[in-house]
Amino acid sequence: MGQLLEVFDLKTYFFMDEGTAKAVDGVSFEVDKGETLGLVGESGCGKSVSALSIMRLIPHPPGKIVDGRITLDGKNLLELEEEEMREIRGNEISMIFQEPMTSLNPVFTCGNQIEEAIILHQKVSKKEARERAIEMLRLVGIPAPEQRVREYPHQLSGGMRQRVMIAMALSCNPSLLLADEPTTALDVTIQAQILELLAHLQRELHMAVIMITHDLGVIAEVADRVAVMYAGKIVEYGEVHDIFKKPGHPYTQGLLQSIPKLTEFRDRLAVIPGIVPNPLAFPRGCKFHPRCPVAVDMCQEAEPELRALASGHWVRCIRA
Amino acid sequence: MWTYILRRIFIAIPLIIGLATVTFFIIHLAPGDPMALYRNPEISPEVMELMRKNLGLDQPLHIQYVRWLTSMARGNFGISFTAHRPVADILKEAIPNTLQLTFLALLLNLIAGIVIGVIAAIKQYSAVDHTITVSALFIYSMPSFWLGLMMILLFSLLLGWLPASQMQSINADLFGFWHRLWDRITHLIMPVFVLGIATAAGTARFMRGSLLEVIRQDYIRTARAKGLSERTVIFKHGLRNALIPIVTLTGLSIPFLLGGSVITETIFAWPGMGRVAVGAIFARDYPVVLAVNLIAAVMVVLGSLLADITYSLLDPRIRYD
Amino acid sequence: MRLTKGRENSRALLICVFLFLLPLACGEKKEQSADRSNPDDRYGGTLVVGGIGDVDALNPLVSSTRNASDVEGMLFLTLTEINPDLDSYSPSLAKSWEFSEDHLRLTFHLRNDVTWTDGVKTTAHDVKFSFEKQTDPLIAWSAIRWKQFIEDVEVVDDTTVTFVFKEVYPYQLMDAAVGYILPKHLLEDLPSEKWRTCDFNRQPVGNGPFKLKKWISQQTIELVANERYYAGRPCLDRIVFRIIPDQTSLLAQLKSGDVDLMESISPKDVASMSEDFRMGKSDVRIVRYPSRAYGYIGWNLRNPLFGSKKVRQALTMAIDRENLIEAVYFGLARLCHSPISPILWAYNPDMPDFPYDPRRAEQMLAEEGWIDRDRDGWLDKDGRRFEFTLKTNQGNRIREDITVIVQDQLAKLGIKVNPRLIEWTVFSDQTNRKEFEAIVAGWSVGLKVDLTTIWHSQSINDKFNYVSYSNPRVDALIEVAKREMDRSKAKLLWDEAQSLIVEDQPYTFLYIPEQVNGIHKRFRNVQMDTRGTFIHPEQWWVPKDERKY
Amino acid sequence: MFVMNRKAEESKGKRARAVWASLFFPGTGLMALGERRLGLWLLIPYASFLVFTIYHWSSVTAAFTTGDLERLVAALFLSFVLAGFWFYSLVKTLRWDKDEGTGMSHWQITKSQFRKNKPAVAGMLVVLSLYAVAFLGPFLAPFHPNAQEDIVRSRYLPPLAELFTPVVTLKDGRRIWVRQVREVGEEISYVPISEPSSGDGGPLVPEAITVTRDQVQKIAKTLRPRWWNQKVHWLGTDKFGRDILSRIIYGSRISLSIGFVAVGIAITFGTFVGAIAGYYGGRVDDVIMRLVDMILAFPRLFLVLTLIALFTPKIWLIIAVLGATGWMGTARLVRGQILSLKEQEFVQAAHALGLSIPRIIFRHILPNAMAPIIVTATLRVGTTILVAAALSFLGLGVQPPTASWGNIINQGRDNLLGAWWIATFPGLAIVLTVVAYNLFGDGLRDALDPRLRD
Repeated sequence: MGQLLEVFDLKTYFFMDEGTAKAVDGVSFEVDKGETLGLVGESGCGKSVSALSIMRLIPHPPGKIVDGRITLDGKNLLELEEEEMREIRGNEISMIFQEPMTSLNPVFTCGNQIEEAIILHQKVSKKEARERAIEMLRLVGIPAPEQRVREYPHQLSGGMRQRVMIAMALSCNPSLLLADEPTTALDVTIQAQILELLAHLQRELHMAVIMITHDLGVIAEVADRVAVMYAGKIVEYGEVHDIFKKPGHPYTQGLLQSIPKLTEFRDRLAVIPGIVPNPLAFPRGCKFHPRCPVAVDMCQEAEPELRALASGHWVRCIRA
Repeated sequence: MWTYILRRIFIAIPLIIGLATVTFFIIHLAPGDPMALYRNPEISPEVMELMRKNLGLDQPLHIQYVRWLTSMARGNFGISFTAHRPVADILKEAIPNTLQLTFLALLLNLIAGIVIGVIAAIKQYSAVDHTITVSALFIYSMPSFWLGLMMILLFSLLLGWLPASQMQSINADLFGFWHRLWDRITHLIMPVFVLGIATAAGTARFMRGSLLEVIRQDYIRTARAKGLSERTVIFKHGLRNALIPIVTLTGLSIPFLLGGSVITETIFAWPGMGRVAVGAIFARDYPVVLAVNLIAAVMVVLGSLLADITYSLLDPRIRYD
Repeated sequence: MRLTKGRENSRALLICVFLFLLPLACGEKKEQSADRSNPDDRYGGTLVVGGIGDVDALNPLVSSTRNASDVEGMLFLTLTEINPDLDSYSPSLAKSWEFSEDHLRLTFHLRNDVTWTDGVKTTAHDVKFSFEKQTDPLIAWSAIRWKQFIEDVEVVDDTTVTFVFKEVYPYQLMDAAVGYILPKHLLEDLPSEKWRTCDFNRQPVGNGPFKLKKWISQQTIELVANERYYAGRPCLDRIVFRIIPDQTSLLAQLKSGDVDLMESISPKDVASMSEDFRMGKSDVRIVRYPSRAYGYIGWNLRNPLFGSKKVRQALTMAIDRENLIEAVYFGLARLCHSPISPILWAYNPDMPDFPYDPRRAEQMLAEEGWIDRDRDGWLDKDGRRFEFTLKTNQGNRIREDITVIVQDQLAKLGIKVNPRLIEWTVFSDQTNRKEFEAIVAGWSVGLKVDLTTIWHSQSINDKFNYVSYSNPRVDALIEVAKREMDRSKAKLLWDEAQSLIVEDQPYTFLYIPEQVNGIHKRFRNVQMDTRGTFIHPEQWWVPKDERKY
Repeated sequence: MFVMNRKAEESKGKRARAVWASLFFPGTGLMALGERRLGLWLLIPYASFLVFTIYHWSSVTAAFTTGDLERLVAALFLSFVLAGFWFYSLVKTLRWDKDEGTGMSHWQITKSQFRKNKPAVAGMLVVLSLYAVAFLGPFLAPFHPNAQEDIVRSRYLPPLAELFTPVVTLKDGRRIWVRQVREVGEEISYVPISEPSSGDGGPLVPEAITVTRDQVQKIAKTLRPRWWNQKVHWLGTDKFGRDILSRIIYGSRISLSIGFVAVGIAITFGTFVGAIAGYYGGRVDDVIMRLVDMILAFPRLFLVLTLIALFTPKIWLIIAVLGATGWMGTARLVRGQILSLKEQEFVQAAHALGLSIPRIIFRHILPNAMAPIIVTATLRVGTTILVAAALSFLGLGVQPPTASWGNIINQGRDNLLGAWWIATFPGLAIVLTVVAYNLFGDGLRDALDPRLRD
């Protein structure tokens, strides 16, 4: 499998009155064709910003991609004109969002919103677009798609809406799908359905997926590789089974311990103490050290570099 | 939909009757005799009494009220005390003129308000935005009568570009069609501007906020993620949603426009309802005052109904069944 | 491609040239026609009259606005017409008239060639009918009192009608002739109480030189020449009245030539307009003549403040009336001294005078007990402050201004004046009911010399003696004078009555304004004077080459 | 420990000095303590008011002895303001270190939020200055607002005009302005107009003065006013020769008081009605809200016009009518607030404790609904001033000769081209006031309740 996307040293900062927030500060990863990369971390760690950076949808001002390289099939997306980038959005790279409730425009029909992308990128007639939209809705498992295309988002349930979002995202056969917490806002049963659908469609359409989530359980199910983010940086990166088996970073360990497991009984779930640091005032040294159970003095001094724990398994921790 | 409209109208009826009642009693309880108009040392008290009887003013108030209400219900607004002709005729002449003015002002309000608001929102925090915001604040804070006078001073008296008052040139009926149309347009510019600009400033302010709010929404991000151009994103996905609250605002601005027409028509000598109202109020021409108040209330009710219907057309989430 | 463009250009150019030539051609034509002018060219043209307010009705018996009477004068005829001397009469609808031996019967001989615009002849029956309606209390004609001494009107034949009087007095002819004659055949079936709202009021049928063509409320009234007019059709084709409710823009329209005639130009603009006309910068000719009105401050004599003659005299002396006239009328008014206008024969030029002298006024007030005892800045007497409300009607800027000026002038003497502007109907109602302390008001005097309605003590309750003036000597003089047929004797009686009234100062007489009208210079044979703005408008004409419409 | 002690000692000494400074010059003490901004905010207005007082010292002291109510009020206002600044600054200095360390209360957050909003602060300052101007009118206005001099000569003077008014010194040393009465040969009779600096405070004994033309020129020349002399008509005169600036200053009282009081009434009444509707709900709520709908379905100006024109216009009537027609918005707002607050725990708790219903409404619910009420009130003042001015413009305001901004503009209509300044300047005053109120209100809204932002 060839490499589809390479993100190298991506830096996305937000410049605000109060200071500069380094939301993404030197993130590098790659995604192969057809592969699923899981991007994990607590909210505010920069995973969504990374995804939006790939789409080049960072709101400017205040946000700005200040450095780095995002290469898709050999093109550096950051060097493209806005117009060329638009050709890619929704076409080669698609994105689905966390909130199906608010991510669809309430004043247009579902069909209309799907067709819009099809007409834009595939240059087909309205009628063909409508047919394709119905087909897509059928593909994502919506019953009676001929009627649903004419309905407005508020007439659909949350799960249905997320399916519409997926249909919209996939309508132009993208080679890469960015799924930003696609299941967080849904019921557990529906979550599973959606994940299964995504996995199914991924195989069918042979596309790569970047699955962004704070839920390691989801990652375990769908991802091939995992990148764990903390405070704008990747702290651990590797094959999914490596990371689950031998988490190197104390943060990853913490995350893993906070997953409820059916096989174990514990009085309470382990939690990582403290809160995600304010991006305007990151701590010196290792950004995780204030919350780290194994931190030493060294951790306060300098930020550790990513280092290979095993082949293809990288960790940003001196203690690992 | 139709049932909804009917229901709304049905609800509005007691409201309007209530209003009419209130005005009726306010007017009749106010000091001052409507017969004062006719009082003249030459007229004997007996004749006065006869005239009073002719006008139905000799009856107790509640009888007068019932009579007035029933004749009103039959569309008979009575006869003006000062102009000696049916109030309905007076209103028939005045209402179209007022509608012309208010409709154009409403259009100005919407078009200017929306366009300027959108520009300000798109260029948020730019010099353009700041200029718009500051000028909107000033326009909003301006007394319309003063603005009107200043415009007359500048454009009519000093520069001589626009006519200072009236609906048409003095000899417009001698002009050809196009000349007359142009003449009417020049007469409309200042009154429409004065009447519409304050609400337009409000609309622009509101539009800016509304669009900025909408632009922050998730579905705008979705639209962008689809690869739509910024233009499509703002004008198709953003504007349509941002317009929804504007419709409500416009519905609410109708009473303001009607009230404003009183001032505007007075300043620009526009032969409309506002001027009829002021004249009638000052002259205590009770039938006219009552009728004008009633018509104004009906217009407001219809305006807000229209706004609600438009609202439902714009927002598929609202359906009146 | 180039060619077409070029052709388009040239066509555009052609149009331009054409348009440019058009006015030139017209101009040339005009000059030619001017050379060939002859008397027939008097016929044609339009006069545009600008007015402030709309007309309420075009029925002389019910209309109450001033504009209405202007228009009615063109639509209807009266029996006789008053001459410029304001004292003698010329024939109009009546060819001639004569009194009976006992002077109680006045017989008019009517023209037999006068028709209503619908073709029906105007006859003596119309005259009798008009009298009946003029005196119908239910119609309540505003000049009803003029007919009070007429017993009856008798139709002798179609062209002869006799007025029978209750008594003999000097103004019998004037009383008989006053009021327009209305068409009986159109109005006889109309019940009296419907007169104020009938269709005739908006579609009048008259017999005057002009007839109504179109009336759009609040906008325009258009009259056209009455081809059937007995003296031949008028020179002008049309007279258009335009309603422009704002004085400023009306004036602007007059200056720009959109309006040809404007009545009552505000005094502040007159000087510059006359100057402009003289310098040739303006086409508007200013016509000035004394009006029949006078302005006054009326002191309510029932109010203890104004009970004393001396106080009233002091008040008059405390007001700098000449300065006030200069201030509000810019010199376009003269000081008024008397209840009888100087334009009338009975005016007494030799009367007590109360010139501006604040020091004397203060002395006189002090003599009456008005002194600032409590040092609060205002005069007081018996614990009462010299304070009163000065009312006037809202909308009359001159009177409004006078209240403000008087307020300041009297304040300097320690008299507190509270000006109060009241809407006209309420104001007239309150004055009628004597609910005032002092008012700024005015009278438009009739051409008849008679002080009864305003000054006779009998007029206190039901007539225009608002201030409740009562002087038995004056009452007696009026009673005798108004019946005295001998002018020279009457003059002496009126002189004394005037002197007595002035001595009493129930009014502070203020001014007699000039009427100032502006008319475009292209109109010829224009007559305007104290009798009115439109004197024989059928004889006004415009040279053909100067016509605008 | 030792260090702490020394610090405390030092600060104590510093504070003592600061208190002394504050005693003499309010604000300076705080500046010495490091509170530069607060100190300046106190010192600058204090100093300006002080300078003003000293400049008008004789008039201010005279105001307490003569019977002129307007001047007395102005003088009292001046004293209160000076005392207020002095006292506040002293208290602030004394309590300086006590303020430290306390956490950010809601009020403090609001204050600091508001301070950051520069336009809002500017708006507030303008509003405060306008009220100061209104109060100090008698001292500030160069002329009495209703004083007419020689109308014929002084009317329609353009802005910055100086009227050449002969000033004559009487035997008793009083200087009076006079105006020419009549001219006979070389002799000119004069009548006094008013005393300089007293407006037209009372009656003068009008002694006609007869002098020769020559003398007058001389007298007039020696007493010719200098630029700071109040005889300049900064904004011109109206048709009676009354000073427009003075009329605007006096007119500000009408506009400002109508705006303030009418909104006060409307807000109080609206809050009361809204609270009742919201708290009781059910039938009561239905009836009240239907009434609100009814009044809202009315173009307000029509209603106000009808009411004021039919009854005679008096200032209290205007205030009452504007108040009575402006409460509906507040009622709705309060009702909404109360409906949402009613279900909250603290209200339920109060209920459970058996507190009386009015007590619950006024002590527990309303304070929590206060922020949006204050904001709408402030924003409403602007519109109310506009409506009041419009009424005045239509002739339904205070009666002449009392000045209000609306009626000055109305008078300017008479001679718009010839005397543009009459209508222009009061209009600018209205714009300034309403803009200031709107800025102030917007700032309050942003600071008090971010949710209300548009």
